[in-house]
Amino acid sequence: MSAAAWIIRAAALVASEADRLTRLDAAIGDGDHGHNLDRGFTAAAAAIDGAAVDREAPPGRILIAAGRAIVSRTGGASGPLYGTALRRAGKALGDAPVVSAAGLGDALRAALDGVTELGGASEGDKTMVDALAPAVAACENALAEGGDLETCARAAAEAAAAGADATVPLQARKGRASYLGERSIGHIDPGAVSTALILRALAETAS
Amino acid sequence: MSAAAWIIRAAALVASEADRLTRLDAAIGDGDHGHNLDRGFTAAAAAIDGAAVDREAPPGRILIAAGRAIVSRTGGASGPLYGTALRRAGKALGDAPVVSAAGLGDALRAALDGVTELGGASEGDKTMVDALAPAVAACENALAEGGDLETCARAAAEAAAAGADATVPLQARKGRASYLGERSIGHIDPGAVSTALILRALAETAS
Amino acid sequence: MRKLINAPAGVVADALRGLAAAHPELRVDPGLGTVVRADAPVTGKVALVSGGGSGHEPLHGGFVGPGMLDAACAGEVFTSPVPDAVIAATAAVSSGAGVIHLVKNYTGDVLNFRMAAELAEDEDIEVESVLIDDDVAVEDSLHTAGRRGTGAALFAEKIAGALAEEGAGLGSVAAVAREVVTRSRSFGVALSPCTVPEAGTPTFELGEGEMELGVGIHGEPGRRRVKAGTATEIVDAALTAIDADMPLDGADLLVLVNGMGGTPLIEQYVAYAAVADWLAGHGATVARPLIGPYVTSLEMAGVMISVCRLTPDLTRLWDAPVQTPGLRWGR
Amino acid sequence: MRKLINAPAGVVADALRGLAAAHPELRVDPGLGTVVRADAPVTGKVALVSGGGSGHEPLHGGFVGPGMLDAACAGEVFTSPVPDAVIAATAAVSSGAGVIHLVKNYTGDVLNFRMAAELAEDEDIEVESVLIDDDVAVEDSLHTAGRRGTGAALFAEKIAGALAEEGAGLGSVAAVAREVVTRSRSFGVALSPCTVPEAGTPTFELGEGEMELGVGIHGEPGRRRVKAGTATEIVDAALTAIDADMPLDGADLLVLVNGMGGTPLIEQYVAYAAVADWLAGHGATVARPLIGPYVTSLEMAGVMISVCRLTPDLTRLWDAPVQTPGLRWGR
Ligand SMILES: Nc1ncnc2c1ncn2[C@@H]1O[C@H](COP(=O)(O)OP(=O)(O)O)[C@@H](O)[C@H]1O
Ligand SMILES: Nc1ncnc2c1ncn2[C@@H]1O[C@H](COP(=O)(O)OP(=O)(O)O)[C@@H](O)[C@H]1O
Ligand SMILES: [Mg+2]
Ligand SMILES: [Mg+2]
Ligand SMILES: [Mg+2]
Ligand SMILES: [Mg+2]
Repeated sequence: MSAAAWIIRAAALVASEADRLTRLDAAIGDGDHGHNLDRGFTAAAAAIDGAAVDREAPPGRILIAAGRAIVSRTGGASGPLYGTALRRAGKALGDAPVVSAAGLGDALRAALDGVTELGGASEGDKTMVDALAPAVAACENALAEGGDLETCARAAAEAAAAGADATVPLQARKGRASYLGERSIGHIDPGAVSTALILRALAETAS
Repeated sequence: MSAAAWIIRAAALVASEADRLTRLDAAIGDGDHGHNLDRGFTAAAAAIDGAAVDREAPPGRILIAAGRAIVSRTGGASGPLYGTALRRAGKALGDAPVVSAAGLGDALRAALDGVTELGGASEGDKTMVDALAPAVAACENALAEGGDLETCARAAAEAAAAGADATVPLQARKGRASYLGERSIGHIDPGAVSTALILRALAETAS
Repeated sequence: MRKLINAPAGVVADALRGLAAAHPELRVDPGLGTVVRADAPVTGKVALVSGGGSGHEPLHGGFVGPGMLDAACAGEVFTSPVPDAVIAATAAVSSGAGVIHLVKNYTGDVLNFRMAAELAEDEDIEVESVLIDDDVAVEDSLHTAGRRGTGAALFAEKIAGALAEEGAGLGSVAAVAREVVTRSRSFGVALSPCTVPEAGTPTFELGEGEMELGVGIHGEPGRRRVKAGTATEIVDAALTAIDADMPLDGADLLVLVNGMGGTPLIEQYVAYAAVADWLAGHGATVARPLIGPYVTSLEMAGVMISVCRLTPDLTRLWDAPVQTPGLRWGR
Repeated sequence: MRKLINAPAGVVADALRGLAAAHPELRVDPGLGTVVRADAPVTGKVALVSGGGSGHEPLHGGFVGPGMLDAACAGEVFTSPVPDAVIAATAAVSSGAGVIHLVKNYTGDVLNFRMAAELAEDEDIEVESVLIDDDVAVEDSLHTAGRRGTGAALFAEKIAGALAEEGAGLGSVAAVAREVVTRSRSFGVALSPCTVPEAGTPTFELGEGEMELGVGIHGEPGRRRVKAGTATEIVDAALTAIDADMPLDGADLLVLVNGMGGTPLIEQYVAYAAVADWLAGHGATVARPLIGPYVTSLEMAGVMISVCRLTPDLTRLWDAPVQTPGLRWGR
């Protein structure tokens, strides 16, 4: 798996879906999620593409650099959360020159732990955790069943997409949507949608 | 002719047409003419109806009191102009116990002089003068042809209405509409319309 | 109509009740529409009275206080005040040193203030009237009611107010007010109309992507409707019109970037960045900037740019302390 | 979208350029989004840093100056600033006496400021964070992200800023900021949505004759959509909600009637008249009123009411001189 390819693909997907993510955020948040992430992932991709990061560096290092760029440029709730997720994932990968299926499982688990430690959300709170947590579980399941990197990544992406869809009926208990109380019910969580998107980029580039 | 009846009838017509006058003023002015006049004529009618004015007083006195009330309560350009018109008309009538056709002619002429002295507008400037000046001329013509009070008043009212309609193609050179330059063309002047309305009230009550 | 009001006919009186409740240092008559310094008349001081239709807040009632106006008269929304209010305000502030009427050039304001001035003189109050007509959007002013008074009202009230506070005489205070007017120009742009509460519908319709150039402060349409531009283009249109009338090259300027009421401060600062760039590119210096909604047109979106070519004296008077609800600095 | 801007993505940087041009007494980095007192760090003084998403102007950048903030961080519109900006601002104002982060309670603000505080402590800058959460419209705050920070930010910045200016230590300044927050409550009502420039469409749709009760300052819908009410009804809804949470009977209040950005001052004064009536009818005294658009939500129409139960000390600190673009009195 090329961490650089993943981040660059994620940046492209986020850019093309930025307006939709922002619209979803306008419904139950403050209408900036897509543009926040676009800024952050563009910076991450630029860091990887530019001189800032050695593209030949180990994947873990690349994810740490991407995470730093995201923290530095995104702002909002999603900036620290995604930035921490990527940095933790990168740290879990360490200096391993290639990512194994098991390594991916560890990285995603570390990302989830980073998000929940920082943001304090649990599954069911209608946040990105509702996409990330099932993704981690699905990845670990696929791994237990002997799946390879591609299979594990695809399992994570599919579970994340399903998890995002499942946020629709939930009442938000974290993030801005929680201010709406019951009015948050019936809308999909934008951060869960973007998590699914980022993991789709992972599945598309994991081979 | 009962000056009190005229003012009270004028107040009723202005009240029922206030929204329309304001809409006309919104098109080329600042959207307050109808409500300004409504406030002023309501005050004038109240002064006549209330203890402020002796309803048995000579018509000239009643018009002076009405003019004062209009100045005191209307504001805007139309307040001083209509107030002065009525006060001047009242002064022209003096203490005569009844209004003759000739007296009406003098009163309307004095009103017109008051408006042009104060406001400096000439015919063709797209103001109330474009209704009032032809009204005075028509009244004087009718008088010269031996018309009675009712005939003279009706002639004035009809000429005022025609004069108001004739303001549509004019470019304003006085009042707020003049700021619009050529964009004032194609709209009727609200003050000319209200002058026609007030003179219609005169015709309806002159007998 | 999305307004925070009780009844359309009571907006001005209600707002004046609010002003009275918030500012015990002002004597407010919500019925008559007068706002007077509570310590008026100030012995020996030339008094300044201004006023006009409401809907331009904080102008004028918010500019009553030490260093600025002695009294303001608030008419109904966009409607000149009646002479009765002007006389009452004039009498309340007259200390015998004379009263200046600062009158924005609108037929209604001119006529109502003139009537009041005549009546005041009957009562032996010396009144000097100063006409404010700074709006260059009114072209061909010989064949119109003349230029409108807009942003220069704030400049004249502040600067003449400071000179009066220093103890200058009636003639000098009137002269400095006229000097400010002569040296000031304004131009306004609307991105949306506004709604007079009693009318209930917007003063004009503006399609998405359109704007009105050369508007006044009464919700009236402007001189021209054009495609909506960027802040830089809007500022260029306004300053080009001003510069054509009063060259700005080499001038030391007081600049007001004035929100029209519905445009938030962030956009006014975007506009000010463009103003600073434009002026720097045309050889003018901004000595004193002022950015905010000071001369508004109800909830109209848009901006008015006003400039005054300063002299050292005018700068000193601008900087002098002022203590009003709407403008406050020094001391 | 009727906005006075150049490009949606450049609004914040352009506005900061305008702020820099107008206020040489501030050191502004439009790219990073920091606004710092030009005389920072002030020797021996506890420094106050606040910030958050842009779109709330004059909050926070307009409150930087003597007697209030030492620095502000401006994120993109409605987007918390990044840690880099917070660290830069913190380092720029740190004199060694400690830095206070005044943080409005939004997940994004909390996380970005927390990251910055950790990094600042690595550089041996002592940072105390004070959380501002005054918005009673967020009910059931145990099962939400907690109460939002709104109008109390202004109160805390002004009052803690005054105490810091007096030379108090880090603990005391943080304590007074927390005291202000504890004693403050807010409630907002929207008569219209607003449009985030980069989004291009309104944050919600509101039919004629409807309003949103219990909105925050980010264009988000409120708790409930109801029939649009009169100013008196709106004020009653807001103050009833506040009073239920923090009884106002017998209180000596600092009251902010805050225009949301698109509501003109005349309407804010109409609202204040209703506020004064309501409070008088409920046994509360307004010791200090403040009326104006201080904590805005772009061009949203509406009003937010904030109150703080004063003590003699808090009143003294509120009255202390302040010299910022957005708030200025005394001295
Ligand atoms: N405490 C939290 N834990 C996990 N995710 C969160 C939390 N708070 C918010 N989020 C996620 O962040 C998303 C919003 O991100 P964004 O719009 O960029 O930031 P902001 O809410 O500051 O405007 C939400 O849709 C949600 O998925
Ligand atoms: N100088 C003037 N002479 C005569 N009539 C005038 C003059 N200026 C304005 N008017 C009349 O006043 C009318 C507008 O009155 P109104 O709307 O009540 O006052 P304002 O223009 O102050 O808002 C115009 O339609 C016009 O007929
Ligand atoms: Mg958001
Ligand atoms: Mg009018
Ligand atoms: Mg008018
Ligand atoms: Mg945000």
